[in-house]
Amino acid sequence: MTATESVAETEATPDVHEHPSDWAYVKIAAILAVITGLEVSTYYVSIGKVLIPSLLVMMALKFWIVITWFMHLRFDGKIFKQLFLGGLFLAGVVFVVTLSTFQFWAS
Amino acid sequence: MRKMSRRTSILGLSVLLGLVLSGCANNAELDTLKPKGPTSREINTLSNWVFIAGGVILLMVIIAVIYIGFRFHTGKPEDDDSYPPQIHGNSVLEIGWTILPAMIMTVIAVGTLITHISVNSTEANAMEIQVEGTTQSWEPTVVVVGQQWWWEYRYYLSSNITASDLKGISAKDLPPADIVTSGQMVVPAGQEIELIVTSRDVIHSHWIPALNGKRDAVPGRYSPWKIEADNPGVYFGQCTEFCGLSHARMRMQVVAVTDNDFQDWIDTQMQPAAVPAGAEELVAAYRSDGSATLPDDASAAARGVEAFISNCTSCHLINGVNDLSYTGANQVSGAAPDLTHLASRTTFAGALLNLYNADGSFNRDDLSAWLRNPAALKDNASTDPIPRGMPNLGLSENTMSDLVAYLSTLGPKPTLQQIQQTQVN
Amino acid sequence: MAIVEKPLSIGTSEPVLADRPLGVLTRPKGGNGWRDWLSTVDHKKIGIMYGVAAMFFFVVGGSEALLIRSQLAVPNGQVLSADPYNQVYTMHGLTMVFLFVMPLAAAFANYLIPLQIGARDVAFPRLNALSFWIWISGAIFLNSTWLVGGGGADCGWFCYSPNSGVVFSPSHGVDFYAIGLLILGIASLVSAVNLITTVINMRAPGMSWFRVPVFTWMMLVTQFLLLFALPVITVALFFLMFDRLFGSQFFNPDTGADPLLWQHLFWIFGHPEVYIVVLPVFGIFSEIIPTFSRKPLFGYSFVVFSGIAIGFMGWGVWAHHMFVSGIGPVSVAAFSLSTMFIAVPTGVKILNWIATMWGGKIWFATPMLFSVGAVTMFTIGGVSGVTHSLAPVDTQQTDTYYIVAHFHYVMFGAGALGLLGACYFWWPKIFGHMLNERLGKVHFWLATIGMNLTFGPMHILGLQGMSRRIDTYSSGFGFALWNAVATIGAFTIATSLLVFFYNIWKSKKDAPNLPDPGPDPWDARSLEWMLPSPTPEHNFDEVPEINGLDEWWHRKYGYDDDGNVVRIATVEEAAQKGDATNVHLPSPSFWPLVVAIGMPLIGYGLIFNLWLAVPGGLATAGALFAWALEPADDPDAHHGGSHDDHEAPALTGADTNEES
Amino acid sequence: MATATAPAVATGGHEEHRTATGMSNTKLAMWIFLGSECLLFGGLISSYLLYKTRGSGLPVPTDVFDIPFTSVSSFVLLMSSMTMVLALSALRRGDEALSRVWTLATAMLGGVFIGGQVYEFTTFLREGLGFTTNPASSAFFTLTGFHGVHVALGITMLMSTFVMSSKGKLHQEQSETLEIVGLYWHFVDVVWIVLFTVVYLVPA
Repeated sequence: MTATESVAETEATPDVHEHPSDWAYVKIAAILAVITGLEVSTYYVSIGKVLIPSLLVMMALKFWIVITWFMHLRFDGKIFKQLFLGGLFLAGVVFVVTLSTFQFWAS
Repeated sequence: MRKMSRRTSILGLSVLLGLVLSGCANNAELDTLKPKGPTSREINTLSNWVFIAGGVILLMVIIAVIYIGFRFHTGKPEDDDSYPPQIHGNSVLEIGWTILPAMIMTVIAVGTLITHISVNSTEANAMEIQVEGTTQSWEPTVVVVGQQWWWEYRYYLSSNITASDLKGISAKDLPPADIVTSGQMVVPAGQEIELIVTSRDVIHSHWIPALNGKRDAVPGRYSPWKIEADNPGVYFGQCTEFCGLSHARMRMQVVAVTDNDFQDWIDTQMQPAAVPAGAEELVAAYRSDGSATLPDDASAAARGVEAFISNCTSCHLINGVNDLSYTGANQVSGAAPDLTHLASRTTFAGALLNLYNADGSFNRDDLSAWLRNPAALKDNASTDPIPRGMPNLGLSENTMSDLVAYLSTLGPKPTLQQIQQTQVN
Repeated sequence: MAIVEKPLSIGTSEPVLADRPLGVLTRPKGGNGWRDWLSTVDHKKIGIMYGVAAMFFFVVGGSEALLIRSQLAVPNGQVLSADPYNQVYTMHGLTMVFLFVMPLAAAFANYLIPLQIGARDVAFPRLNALSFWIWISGAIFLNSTWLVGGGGADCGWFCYSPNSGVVFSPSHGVDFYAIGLLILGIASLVSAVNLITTVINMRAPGMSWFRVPVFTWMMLVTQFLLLFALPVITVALFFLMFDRLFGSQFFNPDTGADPLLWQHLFWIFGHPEVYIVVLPVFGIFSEIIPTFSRKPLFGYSFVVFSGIAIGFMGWGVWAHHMFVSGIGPVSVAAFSLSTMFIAVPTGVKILNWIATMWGGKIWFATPMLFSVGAVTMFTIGGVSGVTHSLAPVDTQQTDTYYIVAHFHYVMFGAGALGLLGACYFWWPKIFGHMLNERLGKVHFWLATIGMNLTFGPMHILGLQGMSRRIDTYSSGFGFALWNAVATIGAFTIATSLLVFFYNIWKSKKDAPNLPDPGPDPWDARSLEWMLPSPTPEHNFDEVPEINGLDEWWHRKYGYDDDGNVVRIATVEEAAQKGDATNVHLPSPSFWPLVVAIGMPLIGYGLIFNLWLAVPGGLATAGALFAWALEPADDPDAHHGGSHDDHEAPALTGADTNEES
Repeated sequence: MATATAPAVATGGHEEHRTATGMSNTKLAMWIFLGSECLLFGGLISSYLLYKTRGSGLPVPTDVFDIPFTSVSSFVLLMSSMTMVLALSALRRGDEALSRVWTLATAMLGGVFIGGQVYEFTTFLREGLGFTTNPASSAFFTLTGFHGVHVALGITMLMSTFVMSSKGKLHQEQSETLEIVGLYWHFVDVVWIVLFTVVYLVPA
């Protein structure tokens, strides 16, 4: 679009990028399915102390895959990522602190 | 601009004058700037420093504004083109006045932390007390329970109770205490008293400004706090967390006494209430589920016992009368003031009203008025399905005067000095 | 979101012809009296409506304040009994925060942001109208509790549980509180999304971030605070509503709930809310003080960064409202320290404003008086704020009148007075005539003296031990003198407000006989002053190319070889004429109003009878669909009278770059 | 006039006006909104975490969870994200028919998830865990209920785009509309990713 390109001289980052192929999306979905399978398997297989950390790591991985690939944060303008991750980060910090004041982690 | 400076200086003067006046005001029983105990004194020292620092900074800013206003004031620009040099900023200055306040705040922060740690630490100060003839080592502790709209103080003398002992217990099911009183907390002077603050309904806040800052009474929580009075005396307080209708009328007092007087107080409070002559049979029958009637020539106080049994026992407790059958008050909070030693206290209705007149006589007028229609003296919600606050019982004048006669016998009369020190108005 | 609104299309050569909207309401054409106001999507008209409504609620909240002060004027006052007192002070707080200060700031934000960034309108004009209508319906809903809810909410604006539960607050007041604030929250959230998008995306060519006027900057920070704070209070309000209406157990301590959860959620919102109130005023100071000092803002980037820093740090201090609630000494210490250091960026701002005045040529016109006065009042409030960031000291001060004094110095002394000063400053831009200067100065002095008489003594009262929220006090505590003074002060403030209203009326009446103020009566610095007064409907004839900070000032003035300021163009030469035709403007719409009307109905339905919610829900949902199907621009519409969007645009650079 | 010929408004979807960042307003607004939603779900999740063991003697949600069942419905929702992204991809290529198929599939997978949630809630209710039972149950139903409402709104939006497409009003050029609906849909999915782990899988 000419209008867009013409303003590239401001801080514009043109919204032009290669989208992954459908096959790539299917492969990503398969990876997500596998991780979910692993997560669910922890319900049946006792893995002891590493349970909660590994669950959280797998959760974060899935979260990251969906927002970067399915929501295109990987390809899209940086400002989207900043806005969304800003909210996410703020929520994380604020509520971790809140739970801490209830001595939540001690229990 | 001249106006502005005059106004500002008048304002500054009036604020200063006000601070001075507030220091001299008579009867300023809640004054936060007149500490009467070590904790409040520590807080006061810290606040004095920050008031001075803040005042100086504030004064400097105001003087700067006034000075600049005078010096650079030109009025409406007649000549549009006369512009002063256009200065956009100065990084050195900016960084300077970022770092300088940060340094000032760091100093204040260190002082704050030191005071904070000290205010929140407790000392081991067990004292020897006699409880029913046996000597106990007692870490002075009072469980403070707020409810709409009065304070209960529970003393566990035979065990050193801590907040963690109570964790998970509802304040409505507290373990039985050795002494339960309301509106007035009696403590030994010169001793640090641990408080365990909780509530039976909504959030209240317990505050005796002369002795320490406040601590919220939160239902489901047992918050530690402490108070200590340097000398025997009476220290006033007021609930400071909005708690509904009669928040303004929820008051309390701390009565600090000598160790000897405190031991005497324990001794009398540990006794069950004395039964007025002529009502012994009635009370004995009531306690054994039997029946008995008063003699025809029974005194007013004895008739008052009967009136108490038939009108008051669904909420109030008198040790020695209905303590065997008492299961808690028919109130939202589940509690009403323990009346066992009512007359040994000098206030009632949430430390709102005097139980004795300043001349030392029993205040029949206010107590009668209270029994006649509590809501006229203190707003409450006694008409809800379950009452909050003392309901209007619709008592006859005769019943009321009997009750007053009985209530005035409950406990030894306090000294005239104590009556006068604790007068509320 | 089903509402996918197309961005403004300006000067299109080939308008998108969409289908006619559903037949219920034809797309209004605008320009016909009251219907124009109901269907307008013009940010300027919406801003004016915010302002008018906010001033109305200022009177409401002010009357409540006078009732409070009358009751407390003497010991054992008899004006209000406990129950009405509790309702009045609760509604006073809610009205002043949510229905006066915030919307008055929103009024200026709406009016000024597009002008300051050189835009035609906000990014989503219809969503902008939606915000306003939802806000006004929430405001009416909240106040309707006086008539249909059995009195106002009686739990304080902070509404701590469990006192807010049905058992302790049996009237419907608290239901109106919860649902009313939810509705108001939707309005603010929509507005935040809209304005953030506007500032990020609608800046004129060349307006890089460090050329954005400080008012717009501060409003942007404010909108971010709203964006992130509102969801938190939303959660809390839903919990409260579910507890009260459906019997859930969020705040019932008897079943193991913790009342402090409410406090955390409330203050995670409530503390940023404080900055939501004052940051816009910081922006206003930063516009007015340079203008009347005839100097650029000292340390622009530091003022901007300290505003952003305040926005960030505002998220880390909420529990200082809970120092005495038993959150534990470690938490208290942490929040005490974080609170202290928020004083640093605040101090930086104050020093920069003072430095701006230094070496200037100061003209104490009414807006400048208000701003300097408000900065001073803010400093007093800031210093008293520092005193209670010290947790041990705060245990004596919290919940006393000392706190009342502190936040009124901030919210009224800085917030309200700053906004009133802004009224004087931008009045000619908005209405095309000046407000009377002499009456303005009377207003300022009365308001400032009144405010110091009212809130100054409260410092003393608080230190004397007078608790907040008490409806009466005994004569023995020594509170009588200063309460009497405070009450006199409150009536002085009320008088000053009457002077302001008289000024509005008189200035309007006198305007035809006075010289036209022109586009730039104050010799100001930012873009809105290059437009004719009042601002033409289409804002800019052509979107200006931005070459620097204070663009408008630099179009008027340059420097000679010695670095002295010289005029390079008169206002008449530099200003836009406002006579452009053929500007394509967004079409008005009734749907925002209809969506908003449904919301209070849903609220009444939840409280009284769920059947009532049905028409409300249908109205809201139906209007949303109709809205989505309505074309963003009605091809048949004529906008702004003479503007005809079918012609090829006569504008250069109105929508695209000159180079294109 | 140079401008007169500049296609400031393209014919529909990719309305690339001059924006200061070059990003579309609508997409920017959606991301801003999603940033705000993080705080909403953050509040709900942390409230649940705080309350999850507070049962006042009655059952709490963790007592009645049916992990295998919830795993299946989580998987369904996860796969709906894939179909969503395929629908967008198809529309971007101009394959409107295929896009409609995937859109419908997404909405149906969402519907299956909602159905699962309704089934789960009724089971819990039968097992004595109601909305008003205790703080744990109130927090659980509110959290998952809010998520469910989000899914339901997403389905409504998906069906609206499906209808638009069927009526021939959603072409390649308007793919941004579908993309924005998709953003919302994926967000609802990532929220569930967090919920499933934190609420269901992490042991009490």
